[in-house]
Amino acid sequence: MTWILENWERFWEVTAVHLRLSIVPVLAGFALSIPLGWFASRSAKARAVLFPLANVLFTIPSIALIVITPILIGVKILDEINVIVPLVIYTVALMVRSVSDALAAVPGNVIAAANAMGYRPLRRFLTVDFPLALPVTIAGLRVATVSNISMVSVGALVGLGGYGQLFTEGYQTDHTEKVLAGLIGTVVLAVLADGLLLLIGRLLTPWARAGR
Amino acid sequence: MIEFRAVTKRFEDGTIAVDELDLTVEAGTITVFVGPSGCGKTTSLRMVNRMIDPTSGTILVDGRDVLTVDPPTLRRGIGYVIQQAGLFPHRTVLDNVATVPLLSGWDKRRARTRAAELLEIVGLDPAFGKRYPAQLSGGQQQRVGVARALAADPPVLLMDEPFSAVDPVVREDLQNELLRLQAELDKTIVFVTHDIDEALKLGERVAVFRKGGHLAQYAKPQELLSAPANDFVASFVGRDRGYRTLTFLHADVPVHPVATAKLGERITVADWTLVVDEQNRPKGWLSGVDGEVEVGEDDLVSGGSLYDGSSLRGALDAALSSPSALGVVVDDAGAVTGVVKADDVIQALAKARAAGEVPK
Amino acid sequence: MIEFRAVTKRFEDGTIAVDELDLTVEAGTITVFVGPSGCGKTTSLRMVNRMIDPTSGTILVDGRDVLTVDPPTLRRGIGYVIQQAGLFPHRTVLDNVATVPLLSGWDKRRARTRAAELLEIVGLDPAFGKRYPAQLSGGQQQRVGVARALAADPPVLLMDEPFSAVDPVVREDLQNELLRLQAELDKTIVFVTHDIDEALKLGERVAVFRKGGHLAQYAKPQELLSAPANDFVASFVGRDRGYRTLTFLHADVPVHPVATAKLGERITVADWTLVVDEQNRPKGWLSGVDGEVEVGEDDLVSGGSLYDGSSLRGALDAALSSPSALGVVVDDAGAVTGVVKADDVIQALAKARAAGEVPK
Amino acid sequence: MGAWLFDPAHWSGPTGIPVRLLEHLGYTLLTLLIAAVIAIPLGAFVGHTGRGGFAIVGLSNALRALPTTAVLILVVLWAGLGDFPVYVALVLLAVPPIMAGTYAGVRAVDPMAVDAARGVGMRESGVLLNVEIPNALPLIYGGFRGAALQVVATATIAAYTGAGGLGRFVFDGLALQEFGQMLAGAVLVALLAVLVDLGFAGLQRLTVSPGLRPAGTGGKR
Amino acid sequence: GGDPLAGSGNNEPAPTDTIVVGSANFPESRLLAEIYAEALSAKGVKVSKKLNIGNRELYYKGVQDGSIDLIPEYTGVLLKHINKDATEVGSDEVYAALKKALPQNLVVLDKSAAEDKDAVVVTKQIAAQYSLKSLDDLVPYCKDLAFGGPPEFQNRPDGLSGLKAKYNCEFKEFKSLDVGGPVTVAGLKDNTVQAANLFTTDYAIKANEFVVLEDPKNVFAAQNVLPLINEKKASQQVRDTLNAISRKIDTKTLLDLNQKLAGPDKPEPEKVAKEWLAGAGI
Ligand SMILES: Nc1ncnc2c1ncn2[C@@H]1O[C@H](COP(=O)(O)OP(=O)(O)OP(=O)(O)O)[C@@H](O)[C@H]1O
Ligand SMILES: Nc1ncnc2c1ncn2[C@@H]1O[C@H](COP(=O)(O)OP(=O)(O)OP(=O)(O)O)[C@@H](O)[C@H]1O
Ligand SMILES: [Mg+2]
Ligand SMILES: [Mg+2]
Repeated sequence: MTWILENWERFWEVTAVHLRLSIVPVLAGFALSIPLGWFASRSAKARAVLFPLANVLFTIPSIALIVITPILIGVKILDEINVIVPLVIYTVALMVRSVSDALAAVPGNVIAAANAMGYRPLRRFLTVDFPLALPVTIAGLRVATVSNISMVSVGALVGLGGYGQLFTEGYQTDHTEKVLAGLIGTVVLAVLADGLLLLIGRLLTPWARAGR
Repeated sequence: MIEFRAVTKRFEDGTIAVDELDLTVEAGTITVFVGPSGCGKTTSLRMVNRMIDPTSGTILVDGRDVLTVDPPTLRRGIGYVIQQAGLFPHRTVLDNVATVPLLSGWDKRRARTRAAELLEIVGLDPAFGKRYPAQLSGGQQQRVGVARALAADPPVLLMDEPFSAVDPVVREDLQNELLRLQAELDKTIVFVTHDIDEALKLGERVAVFRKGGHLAQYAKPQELLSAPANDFVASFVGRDRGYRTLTFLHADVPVHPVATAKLGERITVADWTLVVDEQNRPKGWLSGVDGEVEVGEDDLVSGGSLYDGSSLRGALDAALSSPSALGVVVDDAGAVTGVVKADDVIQALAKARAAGEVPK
Repeated sequence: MIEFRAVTKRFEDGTIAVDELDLTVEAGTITVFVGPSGCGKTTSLRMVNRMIDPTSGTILVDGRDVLTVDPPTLRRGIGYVIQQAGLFPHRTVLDNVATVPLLSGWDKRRARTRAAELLEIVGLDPAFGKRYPAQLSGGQQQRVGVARALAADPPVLLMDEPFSAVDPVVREDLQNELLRLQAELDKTIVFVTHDIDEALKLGERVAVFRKGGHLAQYAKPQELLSAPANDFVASFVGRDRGYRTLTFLHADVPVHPVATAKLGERITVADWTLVVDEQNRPKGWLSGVDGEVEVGEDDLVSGGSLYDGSSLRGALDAALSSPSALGVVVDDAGAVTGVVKADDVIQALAKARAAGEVPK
Repeated sequence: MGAWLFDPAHWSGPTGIPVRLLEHLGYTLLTLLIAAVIAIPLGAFVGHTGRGGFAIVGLSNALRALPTTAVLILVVLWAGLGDFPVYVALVLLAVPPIMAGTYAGVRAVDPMAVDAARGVGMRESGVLLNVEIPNALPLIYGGFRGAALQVVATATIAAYTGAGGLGRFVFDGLALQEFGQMLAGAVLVALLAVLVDLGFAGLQRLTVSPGLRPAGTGGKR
Repeated sequence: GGDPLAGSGNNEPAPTDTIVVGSANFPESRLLAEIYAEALSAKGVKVSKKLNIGNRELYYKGVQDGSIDLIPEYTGVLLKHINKDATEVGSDEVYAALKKALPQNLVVLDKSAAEDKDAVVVTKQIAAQYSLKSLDDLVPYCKDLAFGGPPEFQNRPDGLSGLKAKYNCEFKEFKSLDVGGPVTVAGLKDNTVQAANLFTTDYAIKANEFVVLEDPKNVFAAQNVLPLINEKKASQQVRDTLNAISRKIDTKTLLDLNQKLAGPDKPEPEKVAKEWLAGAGI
């Protein structure tokens, strides 16, 4: 802890990087997984393709993905996009299933009621299906966010990792405190983000706690 | 008016849910579809608003073939009350009710005002508007479901076992509420249930379905009771057919005078005497005894059901349930106006039969 | 025998679910707890096998205070049929039924043999034994639930709305099955329902609960009908009390001879004539006409319900539902033995009342 | 990558692909075993009693936040080289999904079935072992298989501390700028993950009661 | 290229007048980068830092594609990186060859006297047991010993292949460890490996009383510290400043600085760099 206090500025700096590197992929991945998850919830064939694919993508070691990405998409080796793209892939791999499950769990009679009242598909999705899928989706998003925050550190391999920097440095100088500082930072960030999402989820789904 | 013309529905797996259905639902009436589980009631209903499309045949709503109308547009003009209400759990009661007006492009304010009115119409305190469905009891949810279906003032209302999830007491309330509403609103209502009592109570006409999607009989309730088309209908309509037939007969039964007494009075009671309170409302019967007695609470034999002039059924039951075999007749204020006898009811029934008032 | 002595249950949130309940369930009878939703029926039932412990008071099962017995041991000796069956989805039907014997240490073989027997007893083909609960219909699941509760041959059976999840037709089957079983097995059964018809049909005695966990009345069904203890019971028991009372009266009604004719016969019909088939089974009524006619199917007025000598209710309904006002009486083979008249039923009722057979 | 992968020289010897595959599998299986022994009882207990659910979800999310590399480094700094730090890091990774799956699974068991279990006279242990766990198995497997995927993918980092496994190819390939080798390593990892998942899917099929299969596959109706 | 998603921060292309200083991901490189950056900004040059960029394979690409402009380097390894077949080992020859080998847009400035070479290191116990002083002494025992080093050491000419070619030393086993970092140190200490690749200025050598084996056949080329810089950014002022630093640094300085970094209070390189600059009067 003393390291954090003594090097507040540096700690703050890596925190900012870490935060950016984890929030961007979460948002992008979440946005991508909504249409994909919707598709999966509708079609068994789509599920049969998307879910195993997500599993396989998820198992590609992050180091490999981070190093290969610039070769594949042709950006500069030190660009943050090299960390962001793999993390987006992981986020989508995690979230497709959550979104699909969440949508599939929307009660059938509610959907039938919406159809019967004359909702057209897009509007129904935006105002009925998706809001009702939110609690489960947000539970998935919490996991994805936390995983992202934890995984960003791998980016230190290419000089980008936020707290990951502290791990490498601490490690090379046999400086446990520095590693701990990064660890604490990561966990605190994750817990805060998790709590924030929990809170947002509650604000967005006031009905979920209505009644008993 | 809703017309089914040779409508058949065969599902992909080969199940024939509805088989060559021909049936006309008159405008402004409640028509009930009744039948055992899986006989195609829901399927028939859902073909009206195109939640399901028929395999063959035509369905006309007010003369227009539903297949020619874009489904969402069609549905906004047809109220649909789904089993267990099917409310949107994520919207307040008020917003649930306002759904269809908003979909049809009303502005928010007007839709909400209308929704609040509707809550009152279905007998809910407007304060419930701010709650979420999960905060309501089953019966209250059903009312919201009805209000929601009524919101755009559609001429046609489809109701699929709307009251099946509530207990019998609440259910009776809801049924009465529906009858009251219909008397005001005069919609064309198709009501699905598998409870024959509910069907007989609510339906101006009842369609009895049997397994495989066949229409076994389509008739007025009293006709189902007195002249079931076949054994299936007879057994489905169940026992007590004769007794139930009385529900639909409103022939006059002679009201006889009855000896009454007030609590605390000293009287001689030769025969059964009806004890009443200050407002002349029945308290119980005093059986005949020798000599003079003071009328006390403890001597009363409590009393049987009361007859308010509604139907022969009520009259007979009042007589049957009374310890004196005399059914107590009361007026709207609950005051005693006389008594009826079972024999008179049976004669009234015979007279009604002779007059052709009981369908054959 | 099960005794509730001043039993009160107050939940942690302050709800008083059962309030000073005093009640004795006789051994070898079916006792029904009935009442509106939330009135404490389930809570009362579950205190018997200690699924819930009372806040105060004592419950004795066959003279032993249940609180002195270790709950799992107690429960193995008390069959419990739960709402919607509550079967174990991961076990086959046979293994579901064998649960309690296995828990009680029977060897597997014996437990399974017993389970297979029980499936037959509750009217299920033993072939169902290998299926999983999800592969059964609702009614079949209920039967398995009953079989499971019976497996260890417990003297006491608790049944909590066991038939509420099935449709009315299946429900009636299950009720009849239960009555048949009980006639054989002679258990002490406590049965919970909120359906008053079910209560009146099954209960040798019925306990009517009202909100707040109060016992409103505890009596034989006919007593509830003819002498409800208060307005709550009267309104809960519902209309038709007088008519229903007849269910419990088996007084003799005079059977009158009736003119019969066979199809194709040429006869003169002065008055209503009952047309029968070769086995003397009723086909329908022919109304009186002038002159000789040939009896043809088309002239028949179909027939009203039949009276098989069961209770005054059946006799009255047969008479009321008959176009001739004459209720057809049939024997076990379905052959006509005569007719009954509504007037006679009413007189029989009066006689029964006078003889004190109708509780006051 | 293909060239590297199909070069017979890479398929033999103590640093060949088969040995690395087995090492990787070894890390994975032992990690999962240890994690299951920790996480299943914990999740099941909390699910059964219903107390501490909020804490379990929070704890498992906090555990998920631990960067595996950092844990690995810390344990190496404290306890030195060897397999121990690898297992610590991987077990910490595997515990949250298994625990969350078990907890959710036990919670999701039909309350009627649980009630019935008590009603027929099962003791609490019996309720948990004979009813709740068997019924929760599909979700337990869900968590377990998720954990397996993650562990297979992450066991790569064992190479970071000089240990074996398929991560060797990834790290060496990275250091040597031999992307063929690195990609081959990554593909082998993904392949192994799929195989391991298939293996557990088979195990799931064998051990989960047919009565719990989604409607339609549970036999004829 | 700019990443529209990443928002502001490190990632915007640096304005042309700013020098982006990079470093490899080991402490000495970071320290040297800090020294360069600090000195330059003291002279009024606009500087931004992008430190800890993995290994040479990565950051060299960064220098090439303009992601960074300046990075501390070592003559020998850099030469080998650019030209795999380079054979020069002497300090001046290497420097000369390096200058020639560099692509157009990159230049190296003056080399310093400070050298941080690869070396084969053993523990005191092993040195005593086999009486080892130089790599020549090791030759008979190579086949019995496990060797630890970074993965890339296996294939490098100034790695295992060099040892084999020049000394005919083939180890029983090679274990991939880290690049002269704590894993390697730990490997030596717990005898997982008996000999390992460390760097001569590593404070761990002194701290653990490891023995650096002499390299009479010069497998390991000279490794003088010098700045590698983007030609366009190498204004005269920048050159002067960096050359002045190179003049002040020798191997002893590096050893002292590394010792400081590894000291019990683990100071940040930035702080150590400032102190040294102040002391050196630059
Ligand atoms: N989508 C479908 N695919 C195949 N068969 C179906 C489908 N929907 C309904 N069925 C079958 O069609 C028949 C009629 O179903 P329907 O839902 O109309 O019955 P119902 O009379 O409403 O029954 P309930 O009283 O149980 O609601 C049943 O046999 C049912 O299994
Ligand atoms: N665990 C509990 N904690 C607090 N209140 C409870 C609890 N269980 C039941 N109650 C309350 O006790 C009352 C009686 O409940 P009980 O389940 O016995 O009713 P019931 O007569 O069986 O109703 P139903 O017909 O709906 O099954 C209700 O008001 C119910 O809300
Ligand atoms: Mg239906
Ligand atoms: Mg209950």
